[in-house]
Amino acid sequence: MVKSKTEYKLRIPSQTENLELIRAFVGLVANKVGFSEDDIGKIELATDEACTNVIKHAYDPKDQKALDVAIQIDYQKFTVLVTDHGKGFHPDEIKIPDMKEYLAELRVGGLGIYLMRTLMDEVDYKIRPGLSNQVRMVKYFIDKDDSQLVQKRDRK
Amino acid sequence: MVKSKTEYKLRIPSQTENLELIRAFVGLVANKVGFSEDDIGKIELATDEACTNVIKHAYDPKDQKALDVAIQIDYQKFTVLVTDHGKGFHPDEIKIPDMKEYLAELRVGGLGIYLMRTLMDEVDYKIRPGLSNQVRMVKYFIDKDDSQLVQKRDRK
Amino acid sequence: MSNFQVKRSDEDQLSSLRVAGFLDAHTAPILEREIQKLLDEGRFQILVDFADLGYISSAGLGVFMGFIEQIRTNGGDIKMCRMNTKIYRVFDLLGFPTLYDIVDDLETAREKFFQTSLNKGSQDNQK
Amino acid sequence: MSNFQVKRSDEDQLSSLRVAGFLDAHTAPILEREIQKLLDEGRFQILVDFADLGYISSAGLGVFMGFIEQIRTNGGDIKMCRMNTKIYRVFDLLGFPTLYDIVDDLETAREKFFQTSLNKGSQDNQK
Ligand SMILES: Nc1ncnc2c1ncn2[C@@H]1O[C@H](COP(=O)(O)OP(=O)(O)O)[C@@H](O)[C@H]1O
Ligand SMILES: Nc1ncnc2c1ncn2[C@@H]1O[C@H](COP(=O)(O)OP(=O)(O)O)[C@@H](O)[C@H]1O
Repeated sequence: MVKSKTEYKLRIPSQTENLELIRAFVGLVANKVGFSEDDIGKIELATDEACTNVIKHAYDPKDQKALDVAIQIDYQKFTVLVTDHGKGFHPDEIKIPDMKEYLAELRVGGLGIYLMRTLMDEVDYKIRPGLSNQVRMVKYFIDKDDSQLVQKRDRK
Repeated sequence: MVKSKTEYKLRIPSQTENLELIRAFVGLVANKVGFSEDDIGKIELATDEACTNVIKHAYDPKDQKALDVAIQIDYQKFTVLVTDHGKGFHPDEIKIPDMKEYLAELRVGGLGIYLMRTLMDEVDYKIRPGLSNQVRMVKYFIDKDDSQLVQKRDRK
Repeated sequence: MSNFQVKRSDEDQLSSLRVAGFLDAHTAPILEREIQKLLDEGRFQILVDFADLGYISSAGLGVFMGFIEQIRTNGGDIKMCRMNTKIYRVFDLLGFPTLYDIVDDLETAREKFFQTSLNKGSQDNQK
Repeated sequence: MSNFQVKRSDEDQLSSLRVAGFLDAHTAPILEREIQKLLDEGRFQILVDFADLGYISSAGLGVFMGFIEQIRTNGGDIKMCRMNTKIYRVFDLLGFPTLYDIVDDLETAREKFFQTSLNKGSQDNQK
């Protein structure tokens, strides 16, 4: 059903008012390739979280630039790439919260990257500050929950 | 409500199965800037017709390439640019049908460009065969039906 | 996965096609095949019910234009009903209402067929 | 033009917020303002009705986390009801059901408030 390698790209202003459009974009493409409602919801949410981070953290608020969302589809996986051209950050220094502690301490914020990692099969960052900062999120067409991929998903 | 100059870009494979996504894209952005349901429907249909032409006519069917849809918004107008990198054509040689004759002769096809010109305030082509072929369609935020713009809309 | 469906129902000589979803260049071939099948079976009285159609482009209009000549040559017709205003506006913009009977409800559309087929011995005038 | 709404209704000490549409980083401030207003009025018993909510992201969850401490310190609570499965899944994924009462229907949610406020002299137990 899916062509050998297909790409969909969206470039829009980095503004929260465009999150709805971003979700519609990834949702329609995910639906087209045959994901379940459940998986479509996960892909939409993970992409929203990645884009919300760009909108909130990547640029100086008075200097809003473009936000890029690309989808790459091959025979085995659906890849979402969210790219900004902002200041970048150190993904390794971001502490992924322990949810028990988080809730016990009534903390606020800091759930985005945790959600992305929980919702998608693979999540990694390629940071080149000032040039481009990219998060890559992958969902496989066949659920590999009980294969070797689990280790990737569970890394801290 | 609308920022000074804003751009939205979509790049997708040139396939009819993506028309729905294209309509959702322009429809959501048109809704965001405050067009009426009626105008949103017109912009969606005109964009669909322009993209359908790219998909049907621009490329060799066994060599499907990318289709670009861009939206530019300034304080007075909403511009849709549909660009292909295919063989191009001579827009001046395309006869816009006289609908009375068309219907009397039970003709088929050839309604796309006619519809685009009827639905939008301005439609023009910039053809550079092999490089890029672009149709530019404009809808003004204030209906200028009884101003000097009518002459543009009515040209053959 | 396609957001377009046609549901066919036959009632004596009349075939009704209830279309639903989006009718564009991607889905027009589905409707085309359905109408071609009717013609292959010698059924030329075709009522298209637009009640559940949300969108139509010129590719959809083209399907009707592509068959109407053959259908009328065979003493049949395509009649249309229950378009929402958005769909009707597209037909209207192109002057299609001068070429096709487009009516509000199913009952009126059926009656129009029975009127036209009266002289061919309609036994279906009970209702 | 925003696809999110909150409808508030007060009933004795209890304030219900019925949220509708999409709750994301764009619309979360709308809900935030509405809850802040309740706290400014000294109303700390808050029932959130998710029946018409179609989507929530972490920005939406953050609104509840941002107020819960202040609300509980003041003897109040946020209780939630009528989430569709998609919304509930997000709360569940993060373990929120250990922190918030999330129940199926409005009646159960109201009863939970009356139970907790019994010792503060609830005169609202007629029904
Ligand atoms: N695209 C980005 N550009 C700059 N910083 C980012 C980006 N994405 C994430 N971050 C950093 O990672 C942190 C954690 O992100 P997240 O888990 O989504 O929580 P939150 O956004 O609520 O802080 C952010 O606070 C921010 O410092
Ligand atoms: N992007 C394009 N690339 C090449 N040819 C095009 C393009 N757009 C339009 N054309 C030409 O213009 C003609 C008229 O287009 P249109 O009015 O939409 O009717 P139709 O597509 O049904 O023929 C097409 O038949 C085609 O030859």
